[in-house]
Amino acid sequence: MNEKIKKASRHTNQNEGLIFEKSSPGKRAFELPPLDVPAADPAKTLGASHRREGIEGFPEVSEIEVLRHFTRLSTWNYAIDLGMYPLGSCTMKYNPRVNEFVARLDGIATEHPYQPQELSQGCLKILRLLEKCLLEITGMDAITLQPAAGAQGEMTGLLLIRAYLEKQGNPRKKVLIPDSAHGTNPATAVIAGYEVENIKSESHGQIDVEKLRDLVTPDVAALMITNPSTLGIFEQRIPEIAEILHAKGALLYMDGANMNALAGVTRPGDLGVDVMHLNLHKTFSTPHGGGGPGAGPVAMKKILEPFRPVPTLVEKESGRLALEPVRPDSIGRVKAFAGNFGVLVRALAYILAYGPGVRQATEDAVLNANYIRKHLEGVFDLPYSLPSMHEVVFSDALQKKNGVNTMDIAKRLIDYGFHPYTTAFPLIVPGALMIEPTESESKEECDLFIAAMKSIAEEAATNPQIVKTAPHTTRVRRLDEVGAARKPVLRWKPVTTRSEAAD
Amino acid sequence: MNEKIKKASRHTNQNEGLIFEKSSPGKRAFELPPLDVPAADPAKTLGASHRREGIEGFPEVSEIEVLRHFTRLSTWNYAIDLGMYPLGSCTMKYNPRVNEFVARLDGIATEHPYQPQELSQGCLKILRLLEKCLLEITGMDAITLQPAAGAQGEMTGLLLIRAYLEKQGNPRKKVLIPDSAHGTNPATAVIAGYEVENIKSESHGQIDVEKLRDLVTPDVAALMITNPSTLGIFEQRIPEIAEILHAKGALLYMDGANMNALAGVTRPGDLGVDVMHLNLHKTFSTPHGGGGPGAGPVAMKKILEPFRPVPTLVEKESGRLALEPVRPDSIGRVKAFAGNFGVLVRALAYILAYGPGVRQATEDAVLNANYIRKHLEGVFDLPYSLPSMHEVVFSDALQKKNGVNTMDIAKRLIDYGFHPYTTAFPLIVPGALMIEPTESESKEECDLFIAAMKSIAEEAATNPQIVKTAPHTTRVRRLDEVGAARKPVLRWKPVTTRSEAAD
Amino acid sequence: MRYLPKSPAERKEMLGAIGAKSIDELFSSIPERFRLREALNIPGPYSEAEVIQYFKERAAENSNGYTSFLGAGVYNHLRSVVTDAIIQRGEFLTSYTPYQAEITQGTLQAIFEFQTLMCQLTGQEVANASMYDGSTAMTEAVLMAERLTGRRRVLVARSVHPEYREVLKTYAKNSGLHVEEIPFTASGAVDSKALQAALKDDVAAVVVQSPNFFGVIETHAALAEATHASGGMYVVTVAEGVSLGLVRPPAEADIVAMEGQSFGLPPSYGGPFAGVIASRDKFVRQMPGRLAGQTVDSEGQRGFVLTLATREQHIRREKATSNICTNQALCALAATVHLTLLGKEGLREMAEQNFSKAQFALSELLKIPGVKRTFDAPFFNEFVVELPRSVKLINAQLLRDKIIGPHALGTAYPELTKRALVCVTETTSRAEIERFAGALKRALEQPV
Amino acid sequence: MRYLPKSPAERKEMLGAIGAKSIDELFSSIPERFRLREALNIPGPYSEAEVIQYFKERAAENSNGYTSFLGAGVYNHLRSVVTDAIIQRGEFLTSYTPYQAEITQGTLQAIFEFQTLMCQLTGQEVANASMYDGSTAMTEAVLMAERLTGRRRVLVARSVHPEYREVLKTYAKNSGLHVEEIPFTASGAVDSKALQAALKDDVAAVVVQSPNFFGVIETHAALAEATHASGGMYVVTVAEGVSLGLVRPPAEADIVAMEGQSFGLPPSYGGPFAGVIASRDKFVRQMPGRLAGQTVDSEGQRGFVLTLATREQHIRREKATSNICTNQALCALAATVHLTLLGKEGLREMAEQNFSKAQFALSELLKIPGVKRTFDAPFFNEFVVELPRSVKLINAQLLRDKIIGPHALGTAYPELTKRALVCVTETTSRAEIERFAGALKRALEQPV
Ligand SMILES: Cc1ncc(COP(=O)(O)O)c(C=O)c1O
Ligand SMILES: Cc1ncc(COP(=O)(O)O)c(C=O)c1O
Repeated sequence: MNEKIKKASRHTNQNEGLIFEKSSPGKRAFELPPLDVPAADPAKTLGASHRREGIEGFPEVSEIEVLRHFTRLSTWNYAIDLGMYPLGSCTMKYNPRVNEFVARLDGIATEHPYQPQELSQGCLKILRLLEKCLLEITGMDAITLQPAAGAQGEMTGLLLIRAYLEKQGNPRKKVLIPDSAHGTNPATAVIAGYEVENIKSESHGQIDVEKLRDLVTPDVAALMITNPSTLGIFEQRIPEIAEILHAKGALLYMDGANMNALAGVTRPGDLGVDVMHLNLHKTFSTPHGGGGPGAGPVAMKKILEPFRPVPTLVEKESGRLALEPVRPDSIGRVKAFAGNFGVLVRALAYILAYGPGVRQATEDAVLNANYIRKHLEGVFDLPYSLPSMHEVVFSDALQKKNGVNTMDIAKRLIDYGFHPYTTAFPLIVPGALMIEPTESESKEECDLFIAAMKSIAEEAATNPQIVKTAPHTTRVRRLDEVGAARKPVLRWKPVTTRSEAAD
Repeated sequence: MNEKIKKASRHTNQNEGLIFEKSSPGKRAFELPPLDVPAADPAKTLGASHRREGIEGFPEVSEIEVLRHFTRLSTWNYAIDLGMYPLGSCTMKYNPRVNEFVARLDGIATEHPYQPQELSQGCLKILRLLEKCLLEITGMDAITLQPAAGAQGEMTGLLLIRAYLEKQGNPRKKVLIPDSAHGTNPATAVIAGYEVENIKSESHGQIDVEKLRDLVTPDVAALMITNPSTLGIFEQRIPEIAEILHAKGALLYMDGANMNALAGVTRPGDLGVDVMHLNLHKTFSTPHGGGGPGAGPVAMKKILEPFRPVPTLVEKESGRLALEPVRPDSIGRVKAFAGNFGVLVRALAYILAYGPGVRQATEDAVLNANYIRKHLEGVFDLPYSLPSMHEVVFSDALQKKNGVNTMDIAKRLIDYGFHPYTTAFPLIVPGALMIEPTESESKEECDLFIAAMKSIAEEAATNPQIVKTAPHTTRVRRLDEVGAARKPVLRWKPVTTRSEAAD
Repeated sequence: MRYLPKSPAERKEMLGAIGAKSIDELFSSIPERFRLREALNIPGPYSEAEVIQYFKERAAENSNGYTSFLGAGVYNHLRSVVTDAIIQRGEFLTSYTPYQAEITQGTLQAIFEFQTLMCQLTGQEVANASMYDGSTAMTEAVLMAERLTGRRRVLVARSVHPEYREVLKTYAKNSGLHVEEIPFTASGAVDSKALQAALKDDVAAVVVQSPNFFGVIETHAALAEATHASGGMYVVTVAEGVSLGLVRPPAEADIVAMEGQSFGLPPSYGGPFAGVIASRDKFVRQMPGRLAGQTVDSEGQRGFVLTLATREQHIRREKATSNICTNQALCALAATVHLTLLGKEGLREMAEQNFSKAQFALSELLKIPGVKRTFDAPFFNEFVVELPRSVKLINAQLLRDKIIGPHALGTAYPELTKRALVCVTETTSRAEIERFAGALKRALEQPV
Repeated sequence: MRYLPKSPAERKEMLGAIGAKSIDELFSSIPERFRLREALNIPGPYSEAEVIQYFKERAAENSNGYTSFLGAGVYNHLRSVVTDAIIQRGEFLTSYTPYQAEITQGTLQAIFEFQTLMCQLTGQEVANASMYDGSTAMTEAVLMAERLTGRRRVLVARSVHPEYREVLKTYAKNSGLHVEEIPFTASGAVDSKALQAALKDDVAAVVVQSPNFFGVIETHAALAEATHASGGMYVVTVAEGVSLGLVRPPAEADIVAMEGQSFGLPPSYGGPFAGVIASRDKFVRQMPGRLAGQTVDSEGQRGFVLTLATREQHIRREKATSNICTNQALCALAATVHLTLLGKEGLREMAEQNFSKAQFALSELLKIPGVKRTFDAPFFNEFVVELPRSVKLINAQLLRDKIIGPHALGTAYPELTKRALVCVTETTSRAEIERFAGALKRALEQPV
């Protein structure tokens, strides 16, 4: 094994088939307490037409088989608990265990959204305090905690803008979106009933303010901006941008996915942003869980407040908190019940642990990103050289010469014991290496990452093949994605897999 | 990678140094709530002579570093949760998660041994019910739950015998122990103040009853027997053996480590055993935790009851339960407080889950052992051919011819994705392969084990070198145990390791 | 701060390496006047013990110690500690969306198993990796139908969960969908005549919930047939998944939108849960959300990847089938573990216990003078009763007995004032049901 | 049964493969008449929910909701959820004793780190992987001294934990040791004159606890010197490990026997805890228990193994240094994680908080008429007060205020009736201390 690979070794790792392949009639992993009422006969009471026979192919296994199955599967994953996760734009930071603990408390995890509000004051106080903390951090006037994730937050924000403009007589037609934006931005605009106008960044990767002046026509409803941009660069002229929009009656939406660069240092509200979402599963450390759940609260200025989704949290004169289900101008509900409460609990636990110290987290995040940038500048091409905030975006231009692209480098990182960085975007950087270390990485881990990246760059020059065929140390090698999409196999079926299991 | 190896692959696995090597002054992973009383000045109140400066070399790391450190370490371990653990005599069975849950409940984990007994009835009821269940399973008259493990149970049992005999005027001198016994048996006898007389097993691996008649002289206090023996064979003549001892005023101690072969099927008390210990961390599934904690309750016949360790659990006429600290003839305490309570809780949870169904577990354990024996007979030498109960003991006689011994085969099993079987004993089988699957293994897992053992046997014949140099798939290879013992390095020291870390 | 792995010395050293004099230098691109001078005004920092204490105090202000008869879309079911033990393993809990397949096979295979279980439960051919919840799953199912039919009229049964319908309306407003509601009959089921009347060749989807909001089990065959006759898609939403252990799956549906909360997820004051969309193979390319698919690696071994990504926002941007990105993966994993634990027998037995207990509860309540059953159609674990008085007032009285009474229907259904939706699951003991009946009887006996 | 991974069909198939007609055939070697006919008479089988319910009911019969001032060898200290998250990982929880080093490096390195931490805390050169608890660790330390000195007289301070002394006597009885007790002075410390008088050249060990059972910190120098002068070994036992964050370690000791419960282990009604023995390198071959050592593998990489096994029962049998086999590994791991979390600063701060709170509690109690301090020597987080009345009666009154009063010393020390051992840790809030003082004051004001 390569001497240069300091962070990882290979070790024996259990194989495991699909749970359905372990099934055998009569095995079970769960028992219920005995029925303490007369057994009703479904055939009679329910009617034969409604009655279902046993579910064909449903698993029949024992408890130890279930525990081992998923434990073995888990050992095939990389995770924050195992090491650095430099995924740009994803803010994969430490997920404190105490947050898991409090979210599971009796009286927290056990509460029903329809229980009387006098028996829900604890839940409501949690929501209220989180609202207050997020408003203080963003510098906004009002907030909704309902959206389930960033994308839904984006939609909620655009619907707020739409409702506000409608109230003024004209919802307008277009939303401007920089070409550096995340894919959810344009996808969301469409759902909110807007046409997307993509705007080109200027040569430094910033919004072209001069061009913007012309682009903001009377049928532009809003500009969706990400700040810092997905290049990790702060949009310096954002106050000016806000003015331009406001002058034309349009509003400024900020994608807050990169708040980890700003929390405690500056506030979007002060910068002229009208509405924004936060990704609590990024900036506020709720675990990503292999793809959620998250939460995407939307913070807004006063003018948008009347349009907030219902239910809205209000403080009664009695001091009692209540969720109000109806408001005349509300855009309505974006999700059933009061948001991903369990996620909101974790985010508040995270904020309380830091208090005003969130600023220190932000500083360390920016420190790590700049430290990595400093050491990798020159080794990798840096297409946009303005100062980096919480992340830095390189390109594979130098390695391309040897036929090595960003995906190859990413896969080779796996052999070096790291999760790859983000390769999928920003689209304005062909062959992007989007690196966000977050504040959770020690200097030791950053140094190992830098060493790995340098070593791979060297391999790309001297031995490109080893990079292009990476990873070499994982239990499976590169997978056939084309084949997977051409002839999709999206579920297990009794016959097929039995035979597979056989061969 | 060998086609024959179906159960495991190699996968990337994180490296990790010693926690002391990550330390940097000022980092911390734990904070306390602020002090809410006046801070006392130790220098003044305690006296400078008693006051200590900061502990040199003590770790200074952050929470994420701690979590990652131990998470990474954990991934280097094999465990029941990952796969079969055929360690003979160790009964490595499934450890149900609900047992961990109940042992941690507020009101269980939080209780102080000195709190008023009227506030401890819950704890005492748990102890009482466990006593009743274990007495029913063993067929004995009285029990103590105090011993912390099997070895301490053995000592407790021998002290009971000694106290009983002393009461009769003569504690006697010797304890007879078969050459097949576990190492703790003779070691314990010495601590109990007895000389050990090892007795040879007869040709079938059983106690030589005829010889025993002569061996049981007036200065023999007891015979320590393991049943089923460590060969996995039931001592058929145990009732006769008991009679022989009793006729000479000696008592029969049974090492209950192998109760997993008997629970629900037969009862040592009925077989004439006078006193025995149980290993709750074997038969009753409390997790082995890398070497404990366990619990070694000792069950006994009436004649020994007066000598039980204090405190003893009694039922007051009021129905109240109480721990009585003093009893005239008690052998005294073997351990502080009331035993490994948390372990006892887990064992009771296990028993309640099965109820009388423990018999089914015993049957499955014996079924698995015989299934494996059937398939490996002939492939490996079977020195003792009497019927197997819960485990089967082969020898490496056939493989020795090619210079492959039991340890080599054990190490090669690791490459096949299994934990090795027990190699260290029984001593009466040179090159023993002591295999105990337990009831927790599915047919699938047993079949994979059988296939692996056959494949290794074949390798031993065709390619012994690969077996002798195994394991080949682990993150570290065979370790230098001789060097470790010759120049022991038993702790990290600042200077040495810094330099190590450097090179 | 305990979460930050840096000592002051290390920060200095790193700044030095960067060549910055101070940390502020790294923020120089933020206009001076916008940089915060004072510390944020938020509580903390709290030690771990203080964080726990804060939430324990809040928990004590909630409903601990009460027996609840609430369902209405969120159900109390037995959960195994095994599920929690699994989803708290860092390798699952702290792993990202499995875009890098070689080091996320665990999550990918689990998603593939989830998709399979959802297909088995719903009688559909394909299911996705999860949506935010049942309400957005139902909404996205309608949007999917819109894409597939190119039509814009949507008929939603009024017996669909009121909040689900509200969410649909929020999304519909701006996608130019016209949503109309189909009434329910005296038996509590969808009014098929009204549906027939409303069905024209401009209908994209007919949306029915079963068991519906009143607990009533809908009969799909006729409804689906009528829908298909008009060229529309028949969309079924399921809020109480446990019913599928006993009740025929909506095999006639073109799209099924299900809420997975009943599969091992705690009520958690309304979330996080896990929605799912299941449908026909032929419709998969219009499906929203992630899909895990089986494939092989360069050495021919079986493996799993996220596939058909060309439907998704990170590839297609404004042309994507949905804007969903982060979904509810860990909740879907919990459901996968939970359903695997339950297995064929366990799920059926759980469903049957719900059914029997609800039958028992109904019979107990009907013994009380003045209590009437509202709908006579078969139901699963929820049913509607009519009370002689305001449900809110009665529930207020029940609280004194530490009972959280049934959900009052009057707000969402003005025509159903004095009607209450009673939910009973396998977690409700006979004693609790009897205590509830007794307390209700006493409450009704009291003079107004 | 849910824990058993076999279907009836698989059992049949396996019996067939073995060639047995019935499962009973496999038990044929058990004489017929001894085979059980009826099912065992034990409760169950319980579902998971019923198991949990049983233990929750028992928990409710214990001391939930009371504030306790008990210490006396078992201490309430803050514990981090991180510790529990780690030790519940199956790879640690369900792994066996690490005899197979190649697949147990995780456990082995953790033990090595534990040994290092124990050395750092106690000021010793070598520590083992754990003993059952403090009482057996102390006892084995004495047996170790016996082996090293070949002497048989043991002098134990009467201020050593009464239960530790009882355990020592149980073991001593049959190993021909003669145990004598050394009294304590009016200040609560060991009576060095009495020790001097008792010391002869036949003394194997002098055993002192610090902080001793009364919370008093002993001064080792003189005691150790006297012991060494007579050729005996100076053995120090530590029951409250947190004290070592603030108090000088017993560097003069030849052997230290410590209880690790204070390092992240819950009281758990008295166990499982983790004892440890620390000593000098030169004595290591007489040490009981397991030891992990650093070594290299065949490729020169650093690794760890269990070493010096020739001391142990599985190799030496009747000649072993001890019969201990299974020890308290998982508890030792918990202590390792806990101490790593605390770190240098955290441990010191915790110790200082204990110290300050105990000082505060003493001053509060001394304000109460009739309450006197018994010993004037410096103490850590426990101290003894004299009450005007029976401690038992007063404690009975305190229970009404939901307070579990201090430990009554009269039973173990007849000469100390009306004396109570008060323990205060960082978990005891000022408010609780004041509430206790108030309740005690009221109790004493009541006419007898
Ligand atoms: C910049 C940006 N915007 C929006 C999103 C979408 O957020 P979510 O995945 O929570 O829907 C992401 C997440 O990947 C993002 O990085
Ligand atoms: C047969 C036998 N006896 C006694 C023991 C000792 O039990 P413990 O390790 O619990 O002290 C063991 C455990 O390995 C054993 O296998």
